[in-house]
Amino acid sequence: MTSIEQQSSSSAQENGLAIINSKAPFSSTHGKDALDIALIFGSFEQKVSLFFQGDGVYQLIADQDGSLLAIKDYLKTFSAFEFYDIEDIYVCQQSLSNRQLDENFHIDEVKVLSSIEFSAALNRHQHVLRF
Amino acid sequence: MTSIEQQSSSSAQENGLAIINSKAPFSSTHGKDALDIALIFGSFEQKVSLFFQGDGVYQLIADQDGSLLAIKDYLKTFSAFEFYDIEDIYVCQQSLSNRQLDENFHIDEVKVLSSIEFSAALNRHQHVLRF
Amino acid sequence: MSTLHLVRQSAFASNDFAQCLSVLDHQDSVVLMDDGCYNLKHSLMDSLIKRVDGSVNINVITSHAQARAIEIIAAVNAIEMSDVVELTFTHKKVITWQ
Amino acid sequence: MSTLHLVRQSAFASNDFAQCLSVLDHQDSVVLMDDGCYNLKHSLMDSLIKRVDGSVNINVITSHAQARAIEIIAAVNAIEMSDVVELTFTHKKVITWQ
Amino acid sequence: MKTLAVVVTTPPYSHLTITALTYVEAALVAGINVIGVFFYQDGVMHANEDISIASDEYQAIAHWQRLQQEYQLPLHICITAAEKRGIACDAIDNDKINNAFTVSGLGELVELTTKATRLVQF
Amino acid sequence: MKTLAVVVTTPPYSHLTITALTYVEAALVAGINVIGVFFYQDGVMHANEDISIASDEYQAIAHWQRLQQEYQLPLHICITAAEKRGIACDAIDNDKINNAFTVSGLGELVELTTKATRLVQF
Repeated sequence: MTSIEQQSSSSAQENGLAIINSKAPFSSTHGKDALDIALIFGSFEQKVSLFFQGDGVYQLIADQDGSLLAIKDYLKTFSAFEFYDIEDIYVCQQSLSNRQLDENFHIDEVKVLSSIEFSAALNRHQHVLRF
Repeated sequence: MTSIEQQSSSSAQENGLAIINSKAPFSSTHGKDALDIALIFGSFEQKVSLFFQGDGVYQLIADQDGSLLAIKDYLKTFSAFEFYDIEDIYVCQQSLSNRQLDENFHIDEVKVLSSIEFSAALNRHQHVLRF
Repeated sequence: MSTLHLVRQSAFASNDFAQCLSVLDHQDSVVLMDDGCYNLKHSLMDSLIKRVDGSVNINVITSHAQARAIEIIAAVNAIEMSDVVELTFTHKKVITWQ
Repeated sequence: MSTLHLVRQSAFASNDFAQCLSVLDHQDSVVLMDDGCYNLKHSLMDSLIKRVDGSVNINVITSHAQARAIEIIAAVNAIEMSDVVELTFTHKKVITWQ
Repeated sequence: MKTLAVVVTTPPYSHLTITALTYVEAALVAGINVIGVFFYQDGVMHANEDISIASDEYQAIAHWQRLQQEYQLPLHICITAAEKRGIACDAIDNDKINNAFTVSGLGELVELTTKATRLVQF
Repeated sequence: MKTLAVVVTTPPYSHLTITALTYVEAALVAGINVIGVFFYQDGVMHANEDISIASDEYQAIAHWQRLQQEYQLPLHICITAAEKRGIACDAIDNDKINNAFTVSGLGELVELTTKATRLVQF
């Protein structure tokens, strides 16, 4: 879907931070800890992109409700990405289909990528952290 | 190998604690934390049995040397099991073969069990903890 | 000889659920809780449901599945935490897979 | 565009190594460290060695493998931590799979 | 008589701890005799008096305190695990340990396990 | 100029931390400019002055202190992560924080990441 855009930029200088989210949202603090980093990079006007792979893709799925678990639902904060100019949000298509998940997300502008595209998008960043 | 013994005791009253070890030895403290519980049960003369499954089977493999990692090698303490009357040490045959491991252990008296035997041995205990 | 198995981890991320299934006895019961709810969509669940012919009782904590937007399938009982307490004593022991 | 991948987890217990391989590019390098050393015996390693035709550089930290009594196979380079530091700067970025 | 002992290995800032709390409270409400909760591994972090969880997050420690007060529920922390995690247990009148918790050794776990008809780990 | 920033997320009692220490020391010995180590998640536990690890176990905290002194290596702990784990950061002259470590916000991680040619996570 965004392959033309990717190709045109793939030769550019890598820059910014990529954060790979690999954990499901409610049983560990990894998702929240990664989000805190993303938002601080955004507020410092540094480029940060979010990648969701493995069980991390569950963080994006629509119709979740952490309040049923008495959890403060940090997923709601994802809607602030636009405000922080966090625009590059990538999800691994293979991880979604392995988990029988539809492309039905609770935020807009999520780009569903094949493994090759996912890898290429990662490569456009200078640094990578993974949670 | 111990199936006759198992069958004869399988109708007996469950008693004692079974500890399932599921983690590899050197990257987490789970193995050591489980060992501490086993030894305290032994020193209180309470029945405790050790089960090794999944990556936990790596705790039993011969020729390891935690000192190469500057780790105090708690695996050496396994040789004290006899002193504490911890005699029932079971390892899952399937977990060994999945990992291409030989039945070459750093302590004696390890009983290699099929999944069905492993399950039956677990069932002879009243309580189970898993690390 | 029945055991209550509390399954708290996603089988997509770890092999705990597979280990649980390898020691699962007929007459045992399973409760999916926390990230264990994701296992409703895992292929191990299909084989479990087929294997057991209804002899293994499979449960999921309703709020834990709903919070994760996971649909509870017909072969599985939707239960509350108070039911888990009851199951604790109707089984002979509990193993937590976490 | 090359990336250095530090693999610290056992593929027998978690799916981190599989995720690493799914984004692995030719020209990338892999270092197996900590429990990642166990992956030398995992079927994913066989397919990695076959797949890459020698284009991906695969390394393991000698002391980490030896401590675990794991034999280092010929297709893999036995290295020290100082080599990992060097690889850090001969690649464009580092991803840690833990 | 149904007696229950519970082992908790997750810290107060883990959401998994809410599941343990919900289970223990459900048992108490059902009239089960919960003879004790033994906090092991990262579970001992509950007794760190200095922990400050944001007020809009789940207050696991306060919930354990409430159960302790309401039901006289014994809450034991493992001293070895606690010392490794910076919860100093050697001082007399230690003001760094939440007083809802009792500092115990692993022998207490033996005691609980021996007495309980069921042992459940979280 | 080769500059390196390191993120550590494992606590002092985890053996994984030894790998991070070995890596950082190897970088320093090789003359790499390590501009800082940022301790996040359970990594902040390193700064808890009350932690007591058995003397025959690996002394990760002492090793970080030595690197800090020998190479003037900046060691930052994340304040939010620290407060969640009972390391009180609000007091003036806080004697509960190991003085080899600096209490910082996540902004410091932004700074390190922006300046470093390589960022490595452990």
